[in-house]
Amino acid sequence: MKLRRLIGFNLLTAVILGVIGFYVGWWLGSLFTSESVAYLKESNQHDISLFIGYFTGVLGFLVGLGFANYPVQRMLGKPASLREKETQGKTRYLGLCTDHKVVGLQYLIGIGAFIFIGGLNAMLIRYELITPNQHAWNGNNYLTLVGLHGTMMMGMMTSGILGPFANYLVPIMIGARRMAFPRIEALTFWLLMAAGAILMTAIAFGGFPTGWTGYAPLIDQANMGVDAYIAFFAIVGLSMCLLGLNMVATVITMRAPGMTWGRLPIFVWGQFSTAILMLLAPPVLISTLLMVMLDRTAQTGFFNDQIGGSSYLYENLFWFFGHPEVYILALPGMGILLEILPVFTRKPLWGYKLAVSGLMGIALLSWLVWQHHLFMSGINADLRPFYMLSTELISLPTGFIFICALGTLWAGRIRLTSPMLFCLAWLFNFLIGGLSGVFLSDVPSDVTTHGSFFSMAHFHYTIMGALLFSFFGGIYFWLPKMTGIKLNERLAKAHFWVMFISFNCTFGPLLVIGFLGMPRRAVTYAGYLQGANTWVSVSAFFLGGSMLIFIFNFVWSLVFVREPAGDNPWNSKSIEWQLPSPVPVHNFDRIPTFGPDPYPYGNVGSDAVPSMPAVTPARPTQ
Amino acid sequence: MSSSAADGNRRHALRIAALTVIATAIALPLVILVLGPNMPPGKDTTAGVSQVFDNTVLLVVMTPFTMFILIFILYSVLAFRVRPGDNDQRDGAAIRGHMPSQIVWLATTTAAVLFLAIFGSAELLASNGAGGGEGPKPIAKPSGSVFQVQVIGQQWEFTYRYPSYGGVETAQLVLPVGQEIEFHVTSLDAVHSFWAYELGVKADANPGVDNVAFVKVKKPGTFQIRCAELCGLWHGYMFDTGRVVSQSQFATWIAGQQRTFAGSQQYLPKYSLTYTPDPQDRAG
Amino acid sequence: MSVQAQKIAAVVAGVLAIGVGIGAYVTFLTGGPTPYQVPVANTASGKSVNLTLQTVATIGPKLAPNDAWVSYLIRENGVWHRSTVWTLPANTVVHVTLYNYDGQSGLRNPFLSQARGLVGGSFQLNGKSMTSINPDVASHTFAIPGLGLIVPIMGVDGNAKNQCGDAPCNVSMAHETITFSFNTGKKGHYRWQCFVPCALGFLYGFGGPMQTIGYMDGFVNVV
Amino acid sequence: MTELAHHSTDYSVVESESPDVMGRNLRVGAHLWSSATAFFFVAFLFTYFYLRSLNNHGLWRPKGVNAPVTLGTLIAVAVALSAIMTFAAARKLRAGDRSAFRSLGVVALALGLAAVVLQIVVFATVGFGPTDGAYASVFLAWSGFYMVFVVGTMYWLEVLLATSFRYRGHGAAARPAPGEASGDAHRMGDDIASPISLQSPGADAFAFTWGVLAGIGVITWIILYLI
Repeated sequence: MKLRRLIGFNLLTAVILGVIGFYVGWWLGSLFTSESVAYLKESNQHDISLFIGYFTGVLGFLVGLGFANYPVQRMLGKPASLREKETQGKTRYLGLCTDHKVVGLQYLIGIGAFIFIGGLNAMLIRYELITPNQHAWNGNNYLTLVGLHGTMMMGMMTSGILGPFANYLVPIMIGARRMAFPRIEALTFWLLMAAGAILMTAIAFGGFPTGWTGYAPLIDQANMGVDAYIAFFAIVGLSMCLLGLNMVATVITMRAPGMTWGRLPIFVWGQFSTAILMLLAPPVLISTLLMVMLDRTAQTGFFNDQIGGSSYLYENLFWFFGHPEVYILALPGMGILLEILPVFTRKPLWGYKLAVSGLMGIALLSWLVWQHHLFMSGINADLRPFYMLSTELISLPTGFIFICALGTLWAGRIRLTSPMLFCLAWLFNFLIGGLSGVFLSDVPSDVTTHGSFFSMAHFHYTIMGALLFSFFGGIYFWLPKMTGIKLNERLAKAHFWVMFISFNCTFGPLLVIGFLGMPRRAVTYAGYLQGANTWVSVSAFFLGGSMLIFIFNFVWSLVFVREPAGDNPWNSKSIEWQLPSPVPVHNFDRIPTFGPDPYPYGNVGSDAVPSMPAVTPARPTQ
Repeated sequence: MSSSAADGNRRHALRIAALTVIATAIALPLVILVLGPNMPPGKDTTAGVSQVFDNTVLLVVMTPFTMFILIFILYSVLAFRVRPGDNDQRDGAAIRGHMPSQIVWLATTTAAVLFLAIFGSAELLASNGAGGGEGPKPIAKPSGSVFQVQVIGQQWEFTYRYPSYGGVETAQLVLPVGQEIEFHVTSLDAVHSFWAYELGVKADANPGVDNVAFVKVKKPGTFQIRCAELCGLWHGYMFDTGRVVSQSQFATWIAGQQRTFAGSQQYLPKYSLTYTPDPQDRAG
Repeated sequence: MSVQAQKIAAVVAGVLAIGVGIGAYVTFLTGGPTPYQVPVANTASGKSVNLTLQTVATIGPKLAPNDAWVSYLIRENGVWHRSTVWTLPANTVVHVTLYNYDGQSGLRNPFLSQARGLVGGSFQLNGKSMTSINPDVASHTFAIPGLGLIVPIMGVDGNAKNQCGDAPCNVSMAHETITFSFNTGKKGHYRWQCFVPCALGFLYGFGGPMQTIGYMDGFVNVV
Repeated sequence: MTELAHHSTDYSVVESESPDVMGRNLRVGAHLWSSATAFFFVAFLFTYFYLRSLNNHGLWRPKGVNAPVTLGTLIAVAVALSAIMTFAAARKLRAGDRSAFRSLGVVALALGLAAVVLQIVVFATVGFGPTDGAYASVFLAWSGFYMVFVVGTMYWLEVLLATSFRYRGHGAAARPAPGEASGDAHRMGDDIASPISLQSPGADAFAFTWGVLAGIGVITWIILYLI
């Protein structure tokens, strides 16, 4: 039995099969010859081999994890299965497991690791920018670092909250025992990990100079390293699409009795609106990247103007995905914000309907704005007023989120715990991010800010300042529930203050630097900007240091101290806190029935007693 | 809710309103008189002037909202937080919304957004595109005569052609002062972006595409040129310094250029708005 | 071994592993060509530097991983090396002798077939003084845009005898000799590149060797 | 994370999931997947009309780049017929006629695979290559990736048929052996009560998905071959 476990379908087998698969694919690719790929001989570029290698490698990896068992069985007509009964023991975290809580924690660790790699790249970029001239990273490496940082963050953080938190919490919050498609849920995670490994191989093939946007025709022209970017983003796109599909289906079909749409926790609404975008936007990205792949291998001419293609085509297709993408990054954070605020203000969510319409409104409007990334490109110049309007309209639903947050703070009994601090920081950062966004949405001022460090600082305020802060808020809030162990609150607050201050010291000045004329992704800059850039680099290193505080807290609390958190340390009233920590495998013994009020906080009269939880699901017998 | 608590909340609301008004009253003059006029990219060109004005208006519209949100958060955290050691376990008041304030918020934000959109569009048309790339057929263009300059992006250098001087191509960008300039930006390979910072001009250079931008420089001087779109290995080194000179100086300079580059000019293709240079792709 | 000790050991091992990983990553990124200190000759007419280069159509497997790529080579005390990062003294006249063994590709922008920024304003092509060449027969250019320097390099005629194969080539093979001088001017860190789309098999002929330091691109440190 | 690892639930008190949940999931999932598929091809649709309208250097569709209309029409017809068949088959199954479902399904499967074969013939015989202008690029990429989707969908149909054939003897209360589903005897699977009970919703979901994909196929045919 033990031996069987060792040679069975697990991570070890997966890695071995993945590597074998890669080399088999590489060899297969080397067999391709035809006049349209004659360029291979004279350019030393093995794009075809590399693409096929990546594809077969991922295939081998998934087979090794055991993802092939089920489809093959089904081909033979074996019946469908609800899900494998979860194997007990630590090993289930190292392989294919269909328990949504295990997948959630796998996501937390896996994505966390890749976020820190992306952050390391950011540190290296800032190190280069201490001086106005190239001094640290040789040759193409600076651009490669920029590309790796952007691509890694964009690819991983899109699932950064839906992966860990939504996978873990949404089924519990809607009173279900599982996601709608548990195997697909596991698949999305392992696809993401495979993709991350692929992106890391870019440096082995000469890196890529295209940044995370990979504009054509530069991407057609670049060295082999860019194939890793293409494969990474295509696989991440697939993972995102399936994750979104699973999430939407779960919220639609798996809700418990009494959990009507009007009673969904706002967190679930945030994930739901995100999941809709995640379902529909990535397919466009995937087909775009497949076109690029064909341009690079079969010599099609989608983005090559000299055989009838167009560089505008890529910009249109990419941003048609790309703009929903950036709201995929913003919406789940809003969900976490509005979910945590009531707990620590001890008040119901203020303006529930307004918040929901805000989330859905953003999701809807995000489809109509993509050409504001192309204001200076000369595409449809006559349409710029329309895109200016649609872009600025987005600040209305965003304003809903703000007014709901402010209303929830109003007259509450605010407890400044670490999750609460991260939420307040979210409000501040996203305010700055939103205001700077107005400059970019307004064409005349966009003339100067477009493609400068201003726009870079802007989206770091909205993505890092909002998404990453709510990510950490979520970790400090829910990790006790997920692991049953308390994180050190003092260290948490230290982490917060260092991160918050150094974050603003980093990106606040960058807004100004952009206004003063520093273009994005340029390794050199004008001498008069050196002082500001050095300051930014130093505070960026502090920002990196704050992450070390977090890691130390994480390891210290979870490995050494291991202080039990109890079932409901925050005295929250939402359902997941009524379950034992950590949540048992099947969540509930009997599916709960939900009451009318998702946020039963607050006193009706000044002399009221602490109110009781709205739902009391039967606790699993231990 | 008991009357005492209601009175308390009314007092808080009045305080927040007062603070917001005061802060806005203090901030607005500073924004209009101090910050606004010093907004980039400077007032030496028509495009620059319109952008500075635009930035100032945006700041003015933003100020009250920013003040309100910041003061509200700060005040609530200070006034409503539970002090450490306060063992009162009661919850906050069960307020689930407040229709009037929701309506007011929606109305004000909508008004601001619509104003900004209309103002931005008007400003865009009034200022001939404010120096931004307007594609091959610009809708907002200056009346009267314009001086055409072509900007050719290539990996990794900008070169410039002056059609009104026999299409002479030069390595430096020199412009006559007080003259309405019409930039025609195009590329021979990857996507570049022509950014003349002090002029307040930015226009992407796409292969096989003509992108037009207008600007009029008021006084002589120099300006920095950067590539603002990632274009490959030497993107970070694709910068240069341009000069704005008087009409007469310009005439002598361009004559000099025509003499200096006589050698290569004979081989130049006829001036056109886009080029499809040989060798074709993959030929090498 | 107690549980606590095991935990500590595991954490320490993890930290070490990550540290090694980061170290390897950073070393990989910093690694690359080491600058070649070009020797300075003190002649009667003051300091002067001699730079001897050759350009070849295919660098060959001996000198580079990408054997089919076009490349510059530099002669370091009698031996040809593939190094494109050089250190030159400031305010010094550099005499460049360049042997081109590559064929004729043609410029995308004919304007760049005109020499700029040279001492004396002209260069010698096989001893003949010129200021520009026909862009269609250009094989490469040697350009340091930061110093306003650009020199077009004539390509070898396609049906000339005894064409050179893989680098390094020697003067017995068909080649064009270009000599010119430029002044390094003030201290700085400049890039140099080729403007001729000579990268076979890449879109616009501008990928691969044209976008990789060590082939058709490099740095000049003027100190 | 020992608590997590050693945490255990008493399965005896865990009630089993109601079987129609899976059917509902399948139907919803089919709709969502179809919408994602549509967005995948929207990119190609946009590409077609955008490049056609630009017609850079007159290279949208040079002389001699002609799509094989006859073969294309045959593909479209095969796909459409197959989709209609599956709708009929699904109705039969809902009426409880499993043998009719099988026979119709087999025909639909054959038609779908025929479309794939025809597409391969098109690629082998088409008179232009990927470098011959933008239309050629769009044509080859779009029809190629469409066939990838067709193959995947045919796999689903094959799954339905295989299950139906395997259990053709059994009544509605067929009970699989434990672990049979997961295909790994060492991973126990708690299988649904009866594999037959999933057949009808599965067939409905499949018919919808295949119907949408066939619709996309007809649009593909109109755009690539007709206009």
